[in-house]
Amino acid sequence: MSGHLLWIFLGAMVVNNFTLSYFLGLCPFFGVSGRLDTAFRLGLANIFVLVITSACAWALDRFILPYAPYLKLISFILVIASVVQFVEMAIKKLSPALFRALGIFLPLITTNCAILGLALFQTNRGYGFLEGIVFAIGAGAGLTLALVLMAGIRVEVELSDVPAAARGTAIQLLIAGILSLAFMGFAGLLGAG
Amino acid sequence: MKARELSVREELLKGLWRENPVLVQVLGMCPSLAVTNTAPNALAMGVATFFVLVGSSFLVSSLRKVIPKPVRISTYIVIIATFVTIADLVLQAFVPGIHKELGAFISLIVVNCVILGRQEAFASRHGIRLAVADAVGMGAGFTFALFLLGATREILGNGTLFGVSLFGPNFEPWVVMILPPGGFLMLGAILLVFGAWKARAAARAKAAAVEPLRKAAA
Amino acid sequence: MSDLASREHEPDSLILRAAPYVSRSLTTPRLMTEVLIALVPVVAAAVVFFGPSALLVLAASTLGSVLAEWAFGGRRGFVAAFRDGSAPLTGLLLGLTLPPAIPLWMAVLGGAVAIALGKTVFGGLGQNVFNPALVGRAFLQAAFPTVLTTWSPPAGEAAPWLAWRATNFAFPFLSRAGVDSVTAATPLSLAKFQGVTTAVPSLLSGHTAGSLGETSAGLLLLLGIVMAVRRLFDWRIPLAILLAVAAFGGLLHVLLPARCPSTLFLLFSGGLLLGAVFMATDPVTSPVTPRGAWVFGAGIGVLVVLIRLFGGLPEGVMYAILLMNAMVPHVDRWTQPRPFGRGRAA
Amino acid sequence: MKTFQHGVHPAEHKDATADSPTRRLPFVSHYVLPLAQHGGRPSKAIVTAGVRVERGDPVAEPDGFVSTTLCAPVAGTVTAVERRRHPSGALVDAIEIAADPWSPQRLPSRDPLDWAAMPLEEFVAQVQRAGIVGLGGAAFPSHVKYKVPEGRRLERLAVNGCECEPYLTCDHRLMVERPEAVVRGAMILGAKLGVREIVVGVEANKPDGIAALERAAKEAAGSTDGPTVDVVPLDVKYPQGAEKMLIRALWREEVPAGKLPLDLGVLVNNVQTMAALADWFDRGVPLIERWLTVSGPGVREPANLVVPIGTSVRDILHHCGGLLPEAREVVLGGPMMGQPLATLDVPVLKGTSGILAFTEARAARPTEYACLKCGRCLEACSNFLNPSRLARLARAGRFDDMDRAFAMDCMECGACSWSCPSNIPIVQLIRVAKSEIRKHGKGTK
Amino acid sequence: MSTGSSVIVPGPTREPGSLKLVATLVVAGVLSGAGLVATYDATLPIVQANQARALREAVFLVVPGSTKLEPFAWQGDRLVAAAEPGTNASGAPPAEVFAARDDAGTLLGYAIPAEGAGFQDTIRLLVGYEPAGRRIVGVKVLESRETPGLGDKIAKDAQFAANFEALAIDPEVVLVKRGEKTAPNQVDAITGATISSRAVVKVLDAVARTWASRLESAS
Ligand SMILES: Cc1cc2nc3c(=O)[nH]c(=O)nc-3n(C[C@H](O)[C@H](O)[C@H](O)COP(=O)(O)O)c2cc1C
Ligand SMILES: Cc1cc2nc3c(=O)[nH]c(=O)nc-3n(C[C@H](O)[C@H](O)[C@H](O)COP(=O)(O)O)c2cc1C
Ligand SMILES: Cc1cc2nc3c(=O)[nH]c(=O)nc-3n(C[C@H](O)[C@H](O)[C@H](O)COP(=O)(O)O)c2cc1C
Ligand SMILES: Cc1cc2nc3c(=O)[nH]c(=O)nc-3n(C[C@H](O)[C@H](O)[C@H](O)CO)c2cc1C
Ligand code: SF4
Ligand code: SF4
Ligand code: SF4
Ligand code: SF4
Ligand code: FES
Repeated sequence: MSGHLLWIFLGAMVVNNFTLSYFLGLCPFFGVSGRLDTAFRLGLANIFVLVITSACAWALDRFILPYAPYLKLISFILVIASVVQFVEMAIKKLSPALFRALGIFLPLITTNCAILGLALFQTNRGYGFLEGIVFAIGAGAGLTLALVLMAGIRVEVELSDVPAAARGTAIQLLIAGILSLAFMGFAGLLGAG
Repeated sequence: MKARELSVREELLKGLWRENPVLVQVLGMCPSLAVTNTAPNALAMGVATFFVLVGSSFLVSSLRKVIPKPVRISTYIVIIATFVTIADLVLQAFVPGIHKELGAFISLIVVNCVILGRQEAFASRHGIRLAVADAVGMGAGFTFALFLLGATREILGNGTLFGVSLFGPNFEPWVVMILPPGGFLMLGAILLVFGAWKARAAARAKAAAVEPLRKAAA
Repeated sequence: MSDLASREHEPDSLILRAAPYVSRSLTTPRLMTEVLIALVPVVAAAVVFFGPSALLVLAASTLGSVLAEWAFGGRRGFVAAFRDGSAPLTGLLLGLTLPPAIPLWMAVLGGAVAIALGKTVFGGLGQNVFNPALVGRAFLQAAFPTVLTTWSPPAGEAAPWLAWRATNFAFPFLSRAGVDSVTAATPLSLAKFQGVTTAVPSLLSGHTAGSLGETSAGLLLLLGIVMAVRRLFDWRIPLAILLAVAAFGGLLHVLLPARCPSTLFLLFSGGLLLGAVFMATDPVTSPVTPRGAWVFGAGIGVLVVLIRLFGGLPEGVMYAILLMNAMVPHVDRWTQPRPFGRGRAA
Repeated sequence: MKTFQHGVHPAEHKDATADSPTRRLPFVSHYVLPLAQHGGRPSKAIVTAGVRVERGDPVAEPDGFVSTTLCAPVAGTVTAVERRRHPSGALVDAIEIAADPWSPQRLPSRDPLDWAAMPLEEFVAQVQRAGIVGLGGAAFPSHVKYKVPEGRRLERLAVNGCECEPYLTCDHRLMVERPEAVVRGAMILGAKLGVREIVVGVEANKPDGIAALERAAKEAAGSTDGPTVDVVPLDVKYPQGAEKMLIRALWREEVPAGKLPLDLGVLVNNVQTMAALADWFDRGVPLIERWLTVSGPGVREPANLVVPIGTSVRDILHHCGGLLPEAREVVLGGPMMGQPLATLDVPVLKGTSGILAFTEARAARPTEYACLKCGRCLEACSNFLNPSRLARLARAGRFDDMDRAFAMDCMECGACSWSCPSNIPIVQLIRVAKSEIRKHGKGTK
Repeated sequence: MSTGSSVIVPGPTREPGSLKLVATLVVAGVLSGAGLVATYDATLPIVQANQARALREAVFLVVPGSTKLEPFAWQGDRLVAAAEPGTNASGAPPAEVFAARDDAGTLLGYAIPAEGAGFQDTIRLLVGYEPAGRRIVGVKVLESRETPGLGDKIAKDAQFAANFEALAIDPEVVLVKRGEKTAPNQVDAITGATISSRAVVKVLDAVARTWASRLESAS
């Protein structure tokens, strides 16, 4: 069982990294500033929201959707956004320090595709509650890893004389492509090999 | 609003090329990359997005006087999600094969930045005619870009276009192109070519501007 | 006085140049040339073990790199392609990581991708984040996975040493239809998929299947020592890699003897030594700080062991180096030395 | 053997002059004394054209505390007080003296001063009166260093005999030929300031200098009531002579960034400065001449010379057989930190330690390649900076980031540039950036 | 670029007109709900028919000769009738295994969905199992993201598929190099895709271990 959970975790984090293999959360990935701490905190905020999302999606899938399957998308979006906002307010009250560290990112990510993608993948795959949480943490760790790597590389690239034609998004896409090639090395990790 | 008359024709064309949502604005990356490994998938995704975009823009524009500001985004999302669900169900019913290939990414149209962006930036501020023209232009531009991406990836990655073999059985496909890295690399390459082309055009324009001065000096 | 004055020479104008006025004799082209020279024995070994067609593959990948540098290198392209020596070095190193039977057109393509995607889009020499040769190889491996995981036995085993490999001559962009060549498993895939470990002496000598330049561990080890002594690279990196593989692999060998082959096998098989000596040490894509070199090397070592023993692929050196390349900006930042006269508190 | 961390070891090129005894340069016809000879404010001229001066007479007086006296290097007539070319290329106020061809040009002399009896204030004034500045290169007025602020104490005197730059051997020859003057000056200064330790740091490539100093130190032991002089051999490495590195080498202590050696209770002075102190207090000779090395592949007859301050570079080179036809570049100072000359018609200053001429082969601007991030510069930098990153930031104009990366700590020693296989002018880039940072009133402390 | 930067979630607000806000949302919700339900109802039969057809085809493929299927679930220690896939009739548990019969109603075997970790991602299979012969009689790959040209041969390679026409499950299902199959419980690997082949074998073996005894007791 714990092997299975480890596989879910590593699968979402590196083997099928949410960003580099599933193309989720690309907007923050390409938009992230070159600052390491921002990237890292954005990643943490993502993990946080993903875990909440996973729990919400599990509950909705379990208790509501059997009766109204056509509400899947709408309910996911609205419920996740509201719960995150609610949690955000709670954190603000309970731990202003944590809020300062993560808070500013929360509204930014509540409706990005990684969040919705997690909810959809998790229900499509029929993960249970615990599996869902592990999946969320793995996916968030993968997003964080990708964000942090990209942030570091961007700082370097800013100091380089990238040809004019490649500047901007093109070079970032190509870097993401190379990173994605490199992540192929994790294929089959803990799997059937 | 009356200061500069917006023409339907212009709105239609701008999304297709000058302000192409993928190639110029670089929006909606997640769906563009995830499902463009073949031309049919790309086209299906493009058409679904087109449908959602046009439908939402139509509704949002017609209801723009009624929807109060504070809840407008939530309302847009409800509207968009409705159209996406409809698109999802329809695809599932009529092209189950493609629906299976696209998987969760159809649902992810909901969060496609292009769609909400158009509602907020355009449909909520303009009349139905212009809003629909804008949506059609943007949707067509999005579909075009996705198709470009899907077609190049399928041709290189599989040696086929819409499943039709182009180079004969001995072609050695570049599998990478239909794998995830291929999505990043191909879009990167397309943007690079665009960038080089734009840089060349800019340089030529500058040269043209300087030419008379040079002649005068000589 | 005047006769003395006429003996004197007075330059028409003096050159104004900032200090320092002395420099070490080592220059970048010379560094590249020395590494190229160090590769001569590796190329020779490739020819010995895989026959003269090895030379064709190496020439093809080098050609691809040089042409791409010339075409895409912008204003500096010509200089870069023909003077500083880094483009041919990239092409040659790429060639040494390819399977002997690869179609030549793929080798040319790989060399070109290595330079175009791995180097010039980043702004050229010195500015790339990832090891260009390995970017080229990773691209080829993802594009043509079957070809890149199909190995030939050493020359002379299945066919005469002098024979050409038909697969090398596939027509550009086409596969080698109809040619059914003899294949062999590398020591690592034998170990992974059949549980057979190759004996250390054959690993050291190099008479096994594998990439053109990777098979002879003994030779690579020797060259590594020579290059370290000549200060061509930061000796900490290969040392850290080997230590990490030995330590982590050794630990796993003790804990899970069924799954993990012996440490010596891990050290001398696959591309580990080629990667550790010639690729992880690429100055451009490795950390600048001395402590960073240790971290970088250790990271590569651990990843190699993880991928080899727990991943799907038999070999992970290329991926380990590329992944750690991506970490280099952070490693450099974490290991930034403490400036003189600034205590830890500062 | 003691040394500091990092640093480089360029080829020494000292053989040409290390063993040749120092000669005295014959007098020439004219001497030019720029008033800006030292750190701090330029001196003020107290003579006008036509005035007759004797050798050693003051011709300019200090303009404020961080300034010093300037004395006539020869007997003769002031021919002009006007703007002349400074080695830096700028036009500056200068006094020109035509040597009196009939004068015997005797060195001034008087009885020794009773320095031990005079109050520190007066001692400091005497040093200023003698025009003594740091002869290790920076030419910072020495008396300023000796006037210790209220509440501070100097406890250790480090005499700098490293001479770590290639080619230069004048300090070396001074230690071999006049070790007693170096020891005497150090003992006077040490006793006067009440330090508890006097150490001469000498790089181990000067064994004869070390031996001579040790002998002189033994002979002079007990001649003052201060401590005796210890001679400490150091590993051969550039920039050992930089004062913070010398302190690190001798005592394994780091002067905090942005602070002075004074903060550790240390005073660093060059060996020639010590000899100059001895000459003044024992014999009444102010600082009117200095020892320097003429060398480099472009010079016909390399030599160590004692030259009057103000002698023109042309005259000195002429005395050394002139430049070779291949010579293309003439530098004042050492090859690592020296300053290029646009013309030979500039005078030698108090701080000039060498005149080096380089030939075409060496002078051609080396092709620059991209930074390989090979890390050689990092391992060269004894300040533990990241020169490669600083250079790249400088190229990108990111001066704020450079400030944050401690660019202001750079002492511009040039070790990084020397070590760079890509010939990147790292130290030049940093120097420009530093002035840019200063302009904006920033600078990490 | 992210879409959600200004999402305003419905909630109590003290501003005047809050009634209107809530009303708008309610109206939007109702309209959207109506649209959805209408589409859902219109497409549901087609979607279900598609799904049922796909399932039937798969089952009939992996259990050759079968023409009818019957869903079951394993509860306690016996097979119980399960919901027809595609419908969600309340009460019945979701189907875990399908009994496959021929026109005459004779039980030919079972089709069992199963999954496991492949080279790239999870591989989902439908396994045809014949309890009488204690052997696997067919395998269909329902879903895999294995590498095109390599791992995806598990779904396309006829020679590989031939392994499963009659694969004994005793003592265990094992993988051997291509061309080395000598015993009925061995599977010839796909050259160049050993890992994917092994993943399939692992899944098959796991299916055999869990289901063989269950189905034996059931039939
Ligand atoms: C503004 C200023 C004030 C200084 N004050 C002192 C001082 O009080 N005591 C001292 O020992 N050195 C003092 N110095 C001199 C420096 O410590 C140092 O010796 C001088 O800058 C030359 O060093 P360098 O040749 O290593 O660059 C001062 C320097 C400057 C620029
Ligand atoms: C890079 C560098 C190298 C130096 N090397 C020497 C040296 O070898 N000998 C020396 O006397 N001063 C050297 N200096 C100057 C010393 O830092 C210091 O200013 C001097 O020793 C103080 O003595 P002074 O005031 O008598 O000149 C060097 C300075 C720098 C920045
Ligand atoms: C890009 C790439 C994709 C691969 N995809 C698969 C795959 O889908 N399935 C698989 O079993 N092996 C895959 N491999 C693994 C290798 O082909 C591996 O060497 C092979 O499984 C070993 O089998 P062999 O012993 O028959 O050569 C892939 C390798 C690479 C480089
Ligand atoms: C010791 C050493 C190792 C090198 N290794 C590589 C390598 O593995 N791959 C490569 O493309 N270039 C290598 N180079 C060449 C050069 O650094 C490389 O082309 C740059 O990465 C291009 O910017 C190496 C150079 C040196 C000096
Ligand atoms: S002047 Fe130059 S050589 Fe002489 S001691 Fe100073 S740094 Fe060393
Ligand atoms: S060269 Fe001229 S100036 Fe020099 S010593 Fe000889 S005669 Fe005098
Ligand atoms: S020595 Fe030169 S090439 Fe090497 S890292 Fe420093 S600046 Fe770059
Ligand atoms: S010049 Fe500055 S950066 Fe370069 S080595 Fe010297 S102190 Fe370090
Ligand atoms: S489209 Fe994916 S985060 Fe915006």
